[in-house]
Amino acid sequence: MSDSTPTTSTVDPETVIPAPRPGDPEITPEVVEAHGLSPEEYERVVGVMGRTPTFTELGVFSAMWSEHCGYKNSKRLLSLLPTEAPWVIQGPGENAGVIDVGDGMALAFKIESHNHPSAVEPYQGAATGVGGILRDIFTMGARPIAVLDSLRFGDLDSGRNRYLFAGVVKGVGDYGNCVGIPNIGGEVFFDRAYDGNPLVNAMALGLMKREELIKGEASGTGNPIMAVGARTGRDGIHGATFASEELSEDSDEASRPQVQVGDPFTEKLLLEASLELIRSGHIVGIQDMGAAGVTSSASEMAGRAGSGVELEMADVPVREEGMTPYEILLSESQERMLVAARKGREEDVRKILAKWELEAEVIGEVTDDGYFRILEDGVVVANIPALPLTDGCPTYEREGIEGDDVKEARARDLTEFLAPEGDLTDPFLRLLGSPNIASKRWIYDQFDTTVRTSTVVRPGSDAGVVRLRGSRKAIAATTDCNGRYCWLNPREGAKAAVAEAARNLVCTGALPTAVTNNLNFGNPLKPHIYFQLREAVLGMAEACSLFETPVTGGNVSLFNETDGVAIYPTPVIGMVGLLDDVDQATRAFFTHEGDAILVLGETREEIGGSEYLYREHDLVAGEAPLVDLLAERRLQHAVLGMAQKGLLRSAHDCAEGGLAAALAESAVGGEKALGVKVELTSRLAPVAVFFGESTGRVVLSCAPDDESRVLDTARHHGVPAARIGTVGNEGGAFAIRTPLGSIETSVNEVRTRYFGALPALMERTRSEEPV
Amino acid sequence: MSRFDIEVRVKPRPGLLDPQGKAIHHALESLGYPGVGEVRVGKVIDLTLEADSEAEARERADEMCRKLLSNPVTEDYQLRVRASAGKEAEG
Amino acid sequence: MSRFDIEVRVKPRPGLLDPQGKAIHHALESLGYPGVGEVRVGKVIDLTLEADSEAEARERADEMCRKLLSNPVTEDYQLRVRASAGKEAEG
Amino acid sequence: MKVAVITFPGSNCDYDCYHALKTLGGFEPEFRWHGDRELKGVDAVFLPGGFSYGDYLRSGAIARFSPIMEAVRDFARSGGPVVGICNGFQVLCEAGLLPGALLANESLLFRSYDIHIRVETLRTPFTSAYERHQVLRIPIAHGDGNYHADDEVLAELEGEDRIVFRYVSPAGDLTPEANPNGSAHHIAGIVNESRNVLGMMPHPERAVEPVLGSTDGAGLFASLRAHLEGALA
Ligand SMILES: Nc1ncnc2c1ncn2[C@@H]1O[C@H](COP(=O)(O)OP(=O)(O)O)[C@@H](O)[C@H]1O
Ligand SMILES: [Mg+2]
Repeated sequence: MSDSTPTTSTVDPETVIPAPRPGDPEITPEVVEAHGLSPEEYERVVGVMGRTPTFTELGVFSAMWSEHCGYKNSKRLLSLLPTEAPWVIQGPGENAGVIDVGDGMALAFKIESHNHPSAVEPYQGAATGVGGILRDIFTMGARPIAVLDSLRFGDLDSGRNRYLFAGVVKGVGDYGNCVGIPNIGGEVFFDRAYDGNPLVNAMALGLMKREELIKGEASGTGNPIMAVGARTGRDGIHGATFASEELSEDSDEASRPQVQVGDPFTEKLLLEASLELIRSGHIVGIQDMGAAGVTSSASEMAGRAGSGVELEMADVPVREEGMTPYEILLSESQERMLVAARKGREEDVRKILAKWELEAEVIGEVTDDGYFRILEDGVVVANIPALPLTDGCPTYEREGIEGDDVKEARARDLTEFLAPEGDLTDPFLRLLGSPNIASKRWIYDQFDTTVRTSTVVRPGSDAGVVRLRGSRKAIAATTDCNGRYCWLNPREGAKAAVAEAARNLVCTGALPTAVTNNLNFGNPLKPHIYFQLREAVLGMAEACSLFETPVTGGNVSLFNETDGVAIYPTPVIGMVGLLDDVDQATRAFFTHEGDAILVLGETREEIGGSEYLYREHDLVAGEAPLVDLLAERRLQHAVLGMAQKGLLRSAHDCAEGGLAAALAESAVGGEKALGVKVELTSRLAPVAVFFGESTGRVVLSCAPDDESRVLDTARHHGVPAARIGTVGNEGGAFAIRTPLGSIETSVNEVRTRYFGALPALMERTRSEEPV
Repeated sequence: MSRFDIEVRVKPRPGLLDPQGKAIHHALESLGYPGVGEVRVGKVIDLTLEADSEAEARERADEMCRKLLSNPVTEDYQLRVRASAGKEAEG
Repeated sequence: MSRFDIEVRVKPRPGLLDPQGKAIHHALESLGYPGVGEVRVGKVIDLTLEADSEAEARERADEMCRKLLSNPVTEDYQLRVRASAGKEAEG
Repeated sequence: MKVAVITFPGSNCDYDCYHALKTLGGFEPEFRWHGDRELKGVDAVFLPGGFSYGDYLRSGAIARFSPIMEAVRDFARSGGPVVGICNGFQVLCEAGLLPGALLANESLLFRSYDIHIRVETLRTPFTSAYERHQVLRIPIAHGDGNYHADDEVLAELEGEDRIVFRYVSPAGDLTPEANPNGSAHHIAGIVNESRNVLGMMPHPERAVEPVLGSTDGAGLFASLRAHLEGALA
């Protein structure tokens, strides 16, 4: 390893044609195919280069033009999303979106998927997923203040799914716990559609002073490029291309060398060192080496600045002997950053890193020729125009046609399932035992939720809330998506996801402010999948526009299929909201015996796509619940108004499991289990009233004296509202009645079912085959 | 039926990052031990097994390793089987 | 100076509760492996060390074990030292 | 009163401790770096929670060799109050400043939620402001909190009234469910023989403001403040 800055080659970049490296394979159609490039895309590469690429260059293109980095199947659709608002400081295009939160402070936030790595090695896959998203945040200059995780698995009666679930939860926990970032929420959903293809999406939020915002740009000709943090090993090579391929039977075997191991301790040091570095003024740009490692970080930094870079592979600190430039360029070793420093400040940079027991090495410099040039011991091995590499990836608009199976499922007549009347206590208790409804405490008890002493609302309520130290303000965040609705109707399902996220925020007392999203879909080359993708994006765009919650970033994860079967379309929405006064933070749980229970919004006879149908009848069918965005907006304003006036003792979004589940959660989720006595006048089928999942509803409680003010506020906003019952005593009866049906049990029974279900399901983990 | 002592050593696969090993290496260096090369940390699992023969014990233990005791994605294992005879002496 | 391979096996002291061992035992039983006796889980730490002699290597490694690699309150250790000679074969 | 908060590589509750000391008033907290060799005239020392050196090998095992630990040892020997919280407790045990060791939680899972602990003794610089057998609600967040010591040591701790906090039910009873990690004798915190070094797994610094859901940890800081004021007066 030489410690001198490599000198820019004197050759004209346009004419530098790297000679093939000894030992590199020849470029054949098979090699091109193995790199995930279609013959047409390869032609385009040749067009850009004006010649046949070297093997190293092919590797670089394959990574940058993968779906993961190049967004070739999604870019055109993503351009339909609303991205602007006065409070947006940084929209899509950077490592994370950034919004203004007042008082000179800015919030960076982003969601990212680690689905495929987690399918292969759940613990490391999830851990490195959290690591990656944290780096996306602190690379912007923001200190991470919270993480959330959005997870999907197949049903828990399979040992493999329990193994995946347990491993992912432990991975998410261990990493965030060690770095010391509180987990404030997330979601998990179990359905056979995710068998073999779990989804692991992690979201992070970070806070900075506005002026501390820094971008991933490599500007200033002659400025040194430095590799910072962990050394580069052979792990995760070609992870980017891998993340864009379908999983097949033998992928466990084939993908072994691609497992990346996370080191949260190094991440914590890297976090402190990076923030110190950014504040020091010694650097002009910084970016994490995420997917496609050095390749994507260096070329993107050059692309954004309109500059070029020249890197010497022999100077990259490596963990193993004999790594080829190809391997170094594509390694996805974790906990690394690429930094463009100011010329002459190399020593200062090294000193800051050394304080945190980390390394920093000069590996190249910024050039002005617009080329991404790679040297090995002074010999050029790759020389690619940077802009076409980062932005020239072909993008496709494909044919989208709705699948026949979906049409059929949606057209299914559900009348017969609406028939049951009378005592519905048993199905209710069974529903509480569904892992989709039951308490998720088993998960978040493994997460440090209180480190940083700012968590005001912990996981378990509608949205997490962290206060901003030194001000009255607080930030709320949530992730949401129901894949079943999205499968039945991707446009309505995506709208429902946005609406639910916003509802979760207002129920916590926060004003919905901005969105990040993770598009988890199957293979977009299939028309029915592309249809889902397009429809979902359109639905998301419509809802986000209307709610004035611009999309500031996100991530796309396609090809989530196992043996040709796709997951449900799952456009996960991560939404952040603001509270002007932390004391307005509202929780989902009843607090006082005798309080009035009210419901806002309209209950329709909708059981399509419901958890009730899935658990009781093993059926995913019918129309997804209708989403009335204007009504949703009125509802949001009404609830926020009530929270701001301090009228609410509790507010809870009504979602999976319907009104009965929402009442149960409000009754037992808090410190004490309080009884519930509810009388409904609806003459709709009781199954629909209790378990139907009509959107746009909120269950509230308030002091009896405030009931009329709550009703007035609702009326003022044009939101249907009614008092439906009363909060009972601790350990009391839990009763919901309609003229046609009833649920009668004790709140202690509800509590036992609700909290006992997931531990009981997972108790079996340790006694079963993990692999 | 005889009893066999099984020792399974489970180690991170070569090439994979071993953060524990890295931290220990660093600690040993700062404690002033020179000349320490790479450090790798694994698990050692001791158990006893009843079987008709050593071959059978080995076979069963090997299956346990593949199924439960090691994670084939990230770990390799080594197996040692011996007839039980009180404490082994080693050092 | 020669290079030595050091293998340190750190095991929970006898009598000490070993929840990990217990969990594995339980899992093996429910996977249908009969005849499994007590399971104990420890750590194995591999490192290489430069020293003038095997005796010196052993002495230094022993000190590392006492100082850092094991906790005498809860753990015992066993040490193996051999001259480095490429890969060991075992099984 | 100057209080040192030690930052090891991987500490992540150092700022939380600092913030609690600052917010509660009466203290002048200052960070000390693991590589420092001197405490520089402080009146008390906090070893905060976190994952020093990633908790690799064993929790606290590597941190105890940090240069600053020599100074902490001297400070403790001279009777200065030292509080180790969570990872800090683990470091104190590894360093031999407190007896015993913290093993993996019996469940083998990281445990993070509010637990209840009972104040067992008021005869420490850290608990005088509480009432005897007062039940506190305080968060825990740890994977290795299962206190272990041999029977002799446990008898000594019991006999010398050195068990400071025990895990209990909300009503204050020693029920099995109240013990989150399998700790011997439900131990959540202990002091050394001279009663000036406290190690505890729960996080009092996370329970000092109403907005965080509990202020039950504030008594520890109040006790320390009173102790120091007494000592300085
Ligand atoms: N679903 C999406 N909606 C909006 N923007 C997106 C979406 N997915 C990705 N983006 C934006 O595209 C940009 C490039 O993707 P990025 O996620 O940075 O790749 P990486 O995996 O390296 O982080 C980011 O700014 C990101 O916010
Ligand atoms: Mg990124």
